[in-house]
Amino acid sequence: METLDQIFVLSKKGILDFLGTFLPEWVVTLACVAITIKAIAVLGPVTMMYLTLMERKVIGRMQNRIGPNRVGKWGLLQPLADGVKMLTKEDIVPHGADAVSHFLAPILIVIPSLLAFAVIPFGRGMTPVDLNVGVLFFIAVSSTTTIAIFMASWGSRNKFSVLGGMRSAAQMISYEVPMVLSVVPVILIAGSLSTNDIVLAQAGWGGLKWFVFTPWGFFAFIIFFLCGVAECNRSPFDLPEGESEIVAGFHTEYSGMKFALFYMAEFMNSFTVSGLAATLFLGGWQGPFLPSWLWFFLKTYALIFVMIWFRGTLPRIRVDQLMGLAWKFLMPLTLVNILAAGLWYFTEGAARWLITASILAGSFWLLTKLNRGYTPEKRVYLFAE
Amino acid sequence: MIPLSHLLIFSAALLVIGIYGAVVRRNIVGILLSIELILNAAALNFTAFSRFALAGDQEAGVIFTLFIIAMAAAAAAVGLAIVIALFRVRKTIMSDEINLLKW
Amino acid sequence: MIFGTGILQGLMVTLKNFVTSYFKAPDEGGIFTVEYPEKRLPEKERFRNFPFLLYDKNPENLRCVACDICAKECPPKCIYIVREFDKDGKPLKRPAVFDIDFTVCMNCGICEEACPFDAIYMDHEFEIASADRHAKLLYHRDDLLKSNEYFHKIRPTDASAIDARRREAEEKKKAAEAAALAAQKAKEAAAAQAKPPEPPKPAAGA
Amino acid sequence: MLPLTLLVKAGLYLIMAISLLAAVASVSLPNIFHAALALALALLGIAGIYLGLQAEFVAVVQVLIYVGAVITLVIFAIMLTNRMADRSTPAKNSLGAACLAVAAGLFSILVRFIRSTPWPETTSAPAPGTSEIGQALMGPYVFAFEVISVILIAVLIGAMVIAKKDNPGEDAP
Repeated sequence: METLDQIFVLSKKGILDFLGTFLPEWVVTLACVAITIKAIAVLGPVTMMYLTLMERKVIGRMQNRIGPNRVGKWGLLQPLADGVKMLTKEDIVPHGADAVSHFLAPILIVIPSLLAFAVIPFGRGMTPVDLNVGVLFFIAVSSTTTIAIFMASWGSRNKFSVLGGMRSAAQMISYEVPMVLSVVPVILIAGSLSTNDIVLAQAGWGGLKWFVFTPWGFFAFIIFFLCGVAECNRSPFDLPEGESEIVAGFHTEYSGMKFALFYMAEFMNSFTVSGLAATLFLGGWQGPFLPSWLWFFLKTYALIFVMIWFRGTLPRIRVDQLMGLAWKFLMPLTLVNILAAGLWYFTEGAARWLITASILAGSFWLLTKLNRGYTPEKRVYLFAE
Repeated sequence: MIPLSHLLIFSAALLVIGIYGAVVRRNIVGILLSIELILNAAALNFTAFSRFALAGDQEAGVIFTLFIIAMAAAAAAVGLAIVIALFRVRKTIMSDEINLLKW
Repeated sequence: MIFGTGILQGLMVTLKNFVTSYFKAPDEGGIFTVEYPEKRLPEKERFRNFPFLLYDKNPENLRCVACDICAKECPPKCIYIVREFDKDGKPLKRPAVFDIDFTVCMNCGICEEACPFDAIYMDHEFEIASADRHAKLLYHRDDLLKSNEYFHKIRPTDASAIDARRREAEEKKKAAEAAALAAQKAKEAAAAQAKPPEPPKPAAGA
Repeated sequence: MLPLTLLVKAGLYLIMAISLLAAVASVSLPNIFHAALALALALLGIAGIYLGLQAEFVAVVQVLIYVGAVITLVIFAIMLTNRMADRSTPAKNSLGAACLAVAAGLFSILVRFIRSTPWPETTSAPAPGTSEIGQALMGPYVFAFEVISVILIAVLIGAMVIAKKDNPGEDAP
């Protein structure tokens, strides 16, 4: 089991030893970095392609239809067909568009989603770059996509895309605050920002030590996951590309490969957010029997299934509800959650559970009461009786 | 590691560019951008000095940088609020067109 | 009712649907899409597509007598009939030209109801797409001909009912002919008895 | 390992050059939107230099706050205020040449000072990690930490009050 668990680490070490025999020392370290980068550069787009297929299959099954099965055995080559279609499609640049930002936007939206792969621990000893500010790096990188979305929406000189850009920027900013604050309890308990230490802090008891099984962890997980879904502009929060209202939001004027880049950035974001949620709350690669990286991918794809499940079920929510949820419900809940985690840190045994659970349940109930939507008073019809 | 003097020259250059921008720009938002540059140049100096010169208290410079970043964000927020309020009233944000104290 | 339960119920519905779609039978909750080219749904008997002309046994004896009723009845006027004439110009009961323009025909089936000679019926064949709209989709008489056995194969109940009706009409006609023949003979026999008293003298004088 | 350190040094000098170029661009570009983007690039360059100084926490905070929030704020302000497309109004006022001369003079004086003073060449202690920064923030600098949180709250509310739509006080002439 040990070799299967460390199969990637050992194979990399094997390659490096082989290179070491005839290359100077510093080239080997460069090669080590190059191998990790190549692994991510392959993993990113491939996960994106097969996430599109998984999404179409799962949503199909939820609506009693089969989903793509013409290209390849069960539609397995469908992503390749999509890719070729995207490559051959004509790339239209709107007249009078701001050429610089129109061209740079898709590139600048893919870079952060690829960078985010660097801090996710795929398995035991398989964190691409083990920064000791890992989680903060992830949040900083995912916050830079706002600029790229602005460039896309302003560069394509189209009212719909500017509307979409404004909406998505407002949404990204207001959901980034609860996302950052919901990670604070995990750092507080795990004692370190590095993703690998967080996963190690959740070891033991065959998985019962995961943070999601503590009251504050459960709330933080729900909030982090909701904010992650909002960050990727997906499912109930996909207002920026609300097809029914504003055509396709900030990527209306993009076609061909540029549109595919936006698509790829969205799916890679959803993979990295699910990966981080699994790392922070579901014990990353911790798991009883299976090899560590398999556990990580199982948990991440389970979370991605939940994201797709949201897309198959929930309708799009209004802008004011979207903002209200972020600022009036999630934000106070995360602050209370940090308080609860602090108390959890200082108390022991049953008192620990009692205090935190009661505080969180009480605040949840209170917040739902406060946010009870006002019922508009009866409409007065002037002319119609 | 690169020598401290090169870092200082770099931040001096940033400072000078920021000053030039702040003086020459007509658009108030442009001036705010240049002020951001000046603040960043100063913050960079603090970290550089804390990494090179100080023996004991290593964190002082880094913490000062964090405070500068926080203050710069606060300054930008207030500055832009003023710009928006100004634009709503005077319909222009060209600095040389706003020359009346009370209108 | 705490805050999130409404959403959870909704999510459970789609999850149940997702899971049951794998092992439920098509009509109660499973997947009912039929993957068309490989598997096909059997066509209902009264399914109507473009018309075809019927012939018994061999393509020569067409049922259609070129009476032009269906051409007059056809709402979009997509049938064109020209009667056949034999060598010395006597009209025959056969259409020389019987064209149906499939791009115009809306397969309404009025020609089938209007035809008194059971000559034209609606077909089940729908895979007739072609590259050229004008030449290939204008069907001539020989393209439209289909045998009665084919008719029985695609519309068994209708075909047998029609054949039974035709056989009866056949017998009735035969019986009528037989009766007419008998009546004819009887009239001649009666006429023959009424004239024997005066001798057949005029034969010599003419 | 010598070539690697050379590589890092070259990288740092490259980042310095790029961020200087971006700073000049952000100052001189007529279109204010492009200027804001150039500033974002310059700030990313500066974050890279912080990484070069092993101050990872500062680099990440810089990216998070500046490139994530301040530039977005600036772009919001740009979109709400002026019509960027019109090239009619000149972006720079008349002081260009004079200010350039003064700036160059200032820069040369600074460089002469920097060159003349002997700076310590090697870095002394190891770089402060996030935990040391946290301890220091809660330890000796806790007063400053509280003051800045008060300031940020004041700024938060102040900015909203100023930018609010219907201000009863100011009425257009």
